Amino acid sequence: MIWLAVLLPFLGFLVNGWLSFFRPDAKRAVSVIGVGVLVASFISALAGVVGLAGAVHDAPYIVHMWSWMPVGELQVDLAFQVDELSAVMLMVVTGVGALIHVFSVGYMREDRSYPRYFAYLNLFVFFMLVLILGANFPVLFIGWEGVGLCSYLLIGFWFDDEAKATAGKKAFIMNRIGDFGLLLAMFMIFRAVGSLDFLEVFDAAPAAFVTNGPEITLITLLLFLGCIGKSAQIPLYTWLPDAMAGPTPVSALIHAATMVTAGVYLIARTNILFAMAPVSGAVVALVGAVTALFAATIALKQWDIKKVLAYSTVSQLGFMFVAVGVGAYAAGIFHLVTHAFFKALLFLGAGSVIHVMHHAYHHTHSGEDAQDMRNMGGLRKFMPWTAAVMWVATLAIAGVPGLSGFFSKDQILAEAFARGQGAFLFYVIWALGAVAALLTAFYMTRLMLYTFHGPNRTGEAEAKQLHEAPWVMTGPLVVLAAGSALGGFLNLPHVLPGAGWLEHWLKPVTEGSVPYLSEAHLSAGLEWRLMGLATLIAAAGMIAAWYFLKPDRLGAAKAAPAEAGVQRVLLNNYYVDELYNTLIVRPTDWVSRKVLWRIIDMGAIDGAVVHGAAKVSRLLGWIGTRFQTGNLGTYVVLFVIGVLFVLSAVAG
Amino acid sequence: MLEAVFWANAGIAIVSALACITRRSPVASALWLIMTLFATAVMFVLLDAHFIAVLQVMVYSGAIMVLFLFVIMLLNLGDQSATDMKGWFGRVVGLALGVFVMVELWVITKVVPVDQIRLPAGELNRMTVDEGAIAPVAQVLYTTYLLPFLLTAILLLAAIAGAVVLAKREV
Amino acid sequence: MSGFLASIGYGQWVLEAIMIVPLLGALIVMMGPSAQAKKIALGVALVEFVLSLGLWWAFDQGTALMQFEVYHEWIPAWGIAYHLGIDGISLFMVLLTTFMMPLTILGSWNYIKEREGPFYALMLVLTTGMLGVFVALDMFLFYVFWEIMLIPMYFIIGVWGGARRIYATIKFFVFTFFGSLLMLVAILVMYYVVGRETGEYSFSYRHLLNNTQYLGQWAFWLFGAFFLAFAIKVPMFPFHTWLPDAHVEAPTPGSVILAGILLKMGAYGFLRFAVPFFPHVALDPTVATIVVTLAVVGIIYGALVALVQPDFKKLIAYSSVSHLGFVMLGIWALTLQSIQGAIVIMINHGISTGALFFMAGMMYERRHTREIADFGGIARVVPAFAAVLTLVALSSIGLPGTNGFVGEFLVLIGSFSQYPVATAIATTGVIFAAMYILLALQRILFGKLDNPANKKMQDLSIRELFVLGPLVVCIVWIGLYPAPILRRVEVSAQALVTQVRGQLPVQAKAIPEEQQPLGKFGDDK
Amino acid sequence: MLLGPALGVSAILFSIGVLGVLIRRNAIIIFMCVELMLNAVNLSFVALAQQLGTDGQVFVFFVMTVAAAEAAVGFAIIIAIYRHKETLDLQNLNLLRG
Repeated sequence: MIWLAVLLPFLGFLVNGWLSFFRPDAKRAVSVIGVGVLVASFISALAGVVGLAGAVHDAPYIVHMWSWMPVGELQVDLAFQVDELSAVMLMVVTGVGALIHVFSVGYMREDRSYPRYFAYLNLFVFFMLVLILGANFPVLFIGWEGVGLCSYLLIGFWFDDEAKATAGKKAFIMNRIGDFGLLLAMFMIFRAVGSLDFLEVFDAAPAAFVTNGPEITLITLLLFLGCIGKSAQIPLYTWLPDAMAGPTPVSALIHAATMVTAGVYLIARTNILFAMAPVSGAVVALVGAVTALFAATIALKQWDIKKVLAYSTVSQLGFMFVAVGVGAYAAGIFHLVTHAFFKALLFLGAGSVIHVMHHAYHHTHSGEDAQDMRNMGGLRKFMPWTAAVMWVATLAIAGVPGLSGFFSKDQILAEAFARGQGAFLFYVIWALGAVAALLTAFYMTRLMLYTFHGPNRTGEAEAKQLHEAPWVMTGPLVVLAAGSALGGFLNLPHVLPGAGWLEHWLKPVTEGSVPYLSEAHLSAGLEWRLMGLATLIAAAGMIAAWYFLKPDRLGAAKAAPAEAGVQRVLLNNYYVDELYNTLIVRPTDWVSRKVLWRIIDMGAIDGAVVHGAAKVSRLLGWIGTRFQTGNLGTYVVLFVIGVLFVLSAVAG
Repeated sequence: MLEAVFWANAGIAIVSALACITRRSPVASALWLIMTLFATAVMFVLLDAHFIAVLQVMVYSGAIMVLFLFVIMLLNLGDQSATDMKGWFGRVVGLALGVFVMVELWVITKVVPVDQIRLPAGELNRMTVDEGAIAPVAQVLYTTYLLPFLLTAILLLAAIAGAVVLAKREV
Repeated sequence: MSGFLASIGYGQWVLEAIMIVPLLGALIVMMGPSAQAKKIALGVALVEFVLSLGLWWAFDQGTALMQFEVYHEWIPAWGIAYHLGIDGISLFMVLLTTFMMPLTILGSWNYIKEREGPFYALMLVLTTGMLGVFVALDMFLFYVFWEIMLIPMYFIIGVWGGARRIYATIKFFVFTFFGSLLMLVAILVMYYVVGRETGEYSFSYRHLLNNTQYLGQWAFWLFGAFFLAFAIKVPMFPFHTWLPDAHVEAPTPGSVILAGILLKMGAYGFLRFAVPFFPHVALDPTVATIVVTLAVVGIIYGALVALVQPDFKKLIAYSSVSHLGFVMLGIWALTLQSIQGAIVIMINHGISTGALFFMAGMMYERRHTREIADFGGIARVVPAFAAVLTLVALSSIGLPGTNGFVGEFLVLIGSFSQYPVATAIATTGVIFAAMYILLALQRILFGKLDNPANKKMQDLSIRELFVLGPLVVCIVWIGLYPAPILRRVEVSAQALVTQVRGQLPVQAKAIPEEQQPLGKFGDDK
Repeated sequence: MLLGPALGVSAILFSIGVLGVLIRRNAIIIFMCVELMLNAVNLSFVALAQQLGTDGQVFVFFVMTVAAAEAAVGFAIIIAIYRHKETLDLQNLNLLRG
């Protein structure tokens, strides 16, 4: 059944791709196929997972398709592996994916490249499924780069806009930097273990590597480099905010719920390797925590509604890396799942807002920015459903008790805190995370206030056009809202009844790493206290936002004054993009153009050596022509001299 | 006796050759050259090459040198007044090189070992007496050297054609 | 299939047939009417392809011995024979050649407008020359083919090329000839030295290969000569500067063949001759370090220079330098994976870069410019072209699932055990490759469609689809299911590794004990 | 036994021919000097043939034939040049200049 789940989106891609060339107007057929394959895929995945849950076996279920790269020792099969971890991912990807596909039907209805959009989206789901189902590193890598490709195509979906195409390219290249790490890690694993199959590598790892040795540390750090690229962590995070150039459902699906979490998945998948390399684990957690805080600060000052969510995603991914870095793999996956719900919801909600705003501005032919929160305000009057469900998601991400985000984020911070007893560093990580959580509550409340509350700043004429999005868009929002609200029950804290279901479910995957992880246990009292603290943090952030921000006083974007000081630095992402441009992009271009091409290629090799040799032979030829006087007498004299030489040679 | 004849003719040949290269008039040069060729023909006879001697007189002194004179007359070069001799530098260089060539050749004649001589003295003479003047040459020419012989025939043909093409006025 | 092939005695005549068919075809093309030249040539090339296709089934993948051998005395007095044969290494070079030729001829359908008869005749002669290089088992014969194929290429660039074609073609010719003359000298030295030592004067590949130990102190210099000849052909940095010029000035079919097949000859030469003949020199630490360094430099350098090229064809040309760097790295790492990977890259590069050059040619036919800056936003007007170009470009940068990945992955994973640092640096090539290809894609396909001349561009015609279709199919097929290719190459590649490593005192770690030589090079006939 | 003297005379005649070629500028006279040199060589051939067999004489035969051919073509060229340039002075002829 599982292969059907993978194959269906691919068939959808083929059919939609075919339609995009030959029947670009067949939107109904495209919608049916595009959404249909996802729903069917979800159902077959569900069937597979139910089968897995019912089966009594320890080993993962492996589907061999065919032998891919059989070269001596290296035997790579195209094979899928269904186990507890991939089952969770499978549900998230097909489930959330199906909802986003439904939403897209409404969102993209009027786009002229509608079939192409669904073709890409189906292709993305296909690659994502390959990524999470791959039974070895190379197959995972197919999905890994495949989703990057789809991300590239979808970010640059409206490629007539140079900036959007550039954003796609940036995403791909930054991902490739990460992929470089992943590739090297694969090479090292192969050299050490002689295989790239997950099962074989993880079975052999305890014997093949020295715990905390340099080799395993290097391997895991390289793997983490791959995750940094894919999951937009410092320093390779700058592509994700730019990726907001794509259609909003794409941001929801790829850049919030699924693809960007692939890094977390990879670490959870290779948990035994990371567990054997505690240094790498600490690096992962530290990078995650710093990213969480860093991105949260930037999110504070963004005006573009999607940029806020983008930095929020970076920040939340940081939380997940904290979890997998400290060895709380279940907590990381837990946050991944809940984040998929509430962040997809937030993006789709923002999408429906943008959709409506764009409509309004389009109607009046106004050139205003439909994504700038300064142009919104008071939208809850026009879009009550959207406002309501987005509040659910906001409360969830802010960490209001009872909602999904509270449980998952609290678990991560608790796990980090618990490890603080072993090393002080983890207290630091915990503190960074706590501050980031505070900021999260703040900027999310800010987003909601500016968007849905206060007076409307859209404009007189435009306000008449504002209305609730169609049911095909709000429907998925409601489903996701239910997920955001109730997702926390997947993995309740230890102190609550029915706790740790997800942790238990993932046990077969993570138990290999248990012997290498330091024992981290919190007393029930401490756990309660941390939960209380988390509640306080969430409340403080939201109240502060409510208290400090005055949506009533905000002006529309065109009238807004320029930002200054720290605010400007935050608005411009700490000028990191400019820094990269100055330090890396432009020097590379300069070296390539001026040094390598002009000086070495054209100057040294071609100019000096090649043309130099040509010039020398020409010079010799010129000298030769000097003897060519054309005067027979001279020739004869030379000839006789030549004869004399020959004669003297004969004479010895 | 034979040696005396040889030396006499050798002297004639050398003197005539010198005259040939020093006379101002091409006609005179040509006539001196004919003289040399005749003297050489005599030497050929003394060296038992009767057939070649005949050819020398007929082909060289006869045909080719007539051709020379013919061309000289045709081009009206007979009464050239100014000398075509090179200047003193050219002459010194020429003389030096010429002497060098002679020395080299002299050295070479010394280098060749004398014991390579195979035929008993007078063998060729005996063959000529037995078989006639032409047969010994013809024997080799038409057997061992048949292919080169045919090739020279073709060469001559090509030369004739070439000469016609080159000298024809309207090409 | 193989039963049918055996019943018609396929193995006995196939090599003779594929060598002679293009020559006969060239004669017919020359004598036939000029208007029909391309049709005849296409027919001949298709026949050739079908003929050679049987090799796929008839090839025995269980042996490293030469198969389908053809042996005729040529100049017995000097030990020269017309001796052909195929093993796993040359099999796919032959198939690649016969596969590319019909496409190339179809691709030049509208590009070549004058002197069609001679052009297509030269293409067919070139086919024989290239095939000859790949199947010759006699060093003298090899050299003859090596030079024969130079001549048609010289004319194809020089007569049907662009504005600076004379400069380019002379550069191409002189570069290549310089190297190959040195190689000729080396071949002659081998002939005499081996002949003197063994008493048997022969140009036979096997005879020389089995007696390389007699070369002694000559080996270094002989290797140098072979190295230069092949390195120029590959081309390795810093012998590559003929390539961009030749590519840019060559007509589309010329570029395709140049990139698709001719460059492979250098790499093939290393695999077949330079490395097995002189294993001690080739794997001498100093020499290996230099070669691997040059390969890695080529990878990075080619990619970086490609990044700043304004001319699309030049960009592709420099990307070839980068790709062939991977091949060289793979050859020198000399593990089973890396050798197989190198061969797969050679196939891939022929397909992907061939396709890129076809598409550059199609752009040129429509707009008469190759400057990337003259395009932009054309994905809107030519969606099918854009889709194919994107796929081919992705294959070129080695996206997993396309053919490019399989080759690069195998080379890198195989090389890593031998040269970890160099491999790590080489791996950064995947980043730079993405940079230059995506930049070019963006500037050609995406952005505003602001050049009015681009608004009327025609999308791919049926003929062009027939040119690109097979290449696209191969890209996906090799990307997802390369196993049939890998299996056919495996035994020969293993034999090569064993033969070369076997002559060295220290066994490398990458070759486990149980992998004994699977095929020994037999004695000469 | 005239071999030695004959070779000596041959060498002298040959050198005189070389000298002539070197010091004269008239094409026809140079031509004659060439003939002189050929003749000197013929003398050597014949002298050696006396000792080594008739092959030498055959060679003289060939030399003569070639000389005849050469004369034919040579005169044709001379006449063509003369028509073109109105002179046979090699100093003024530099058509061979590359």
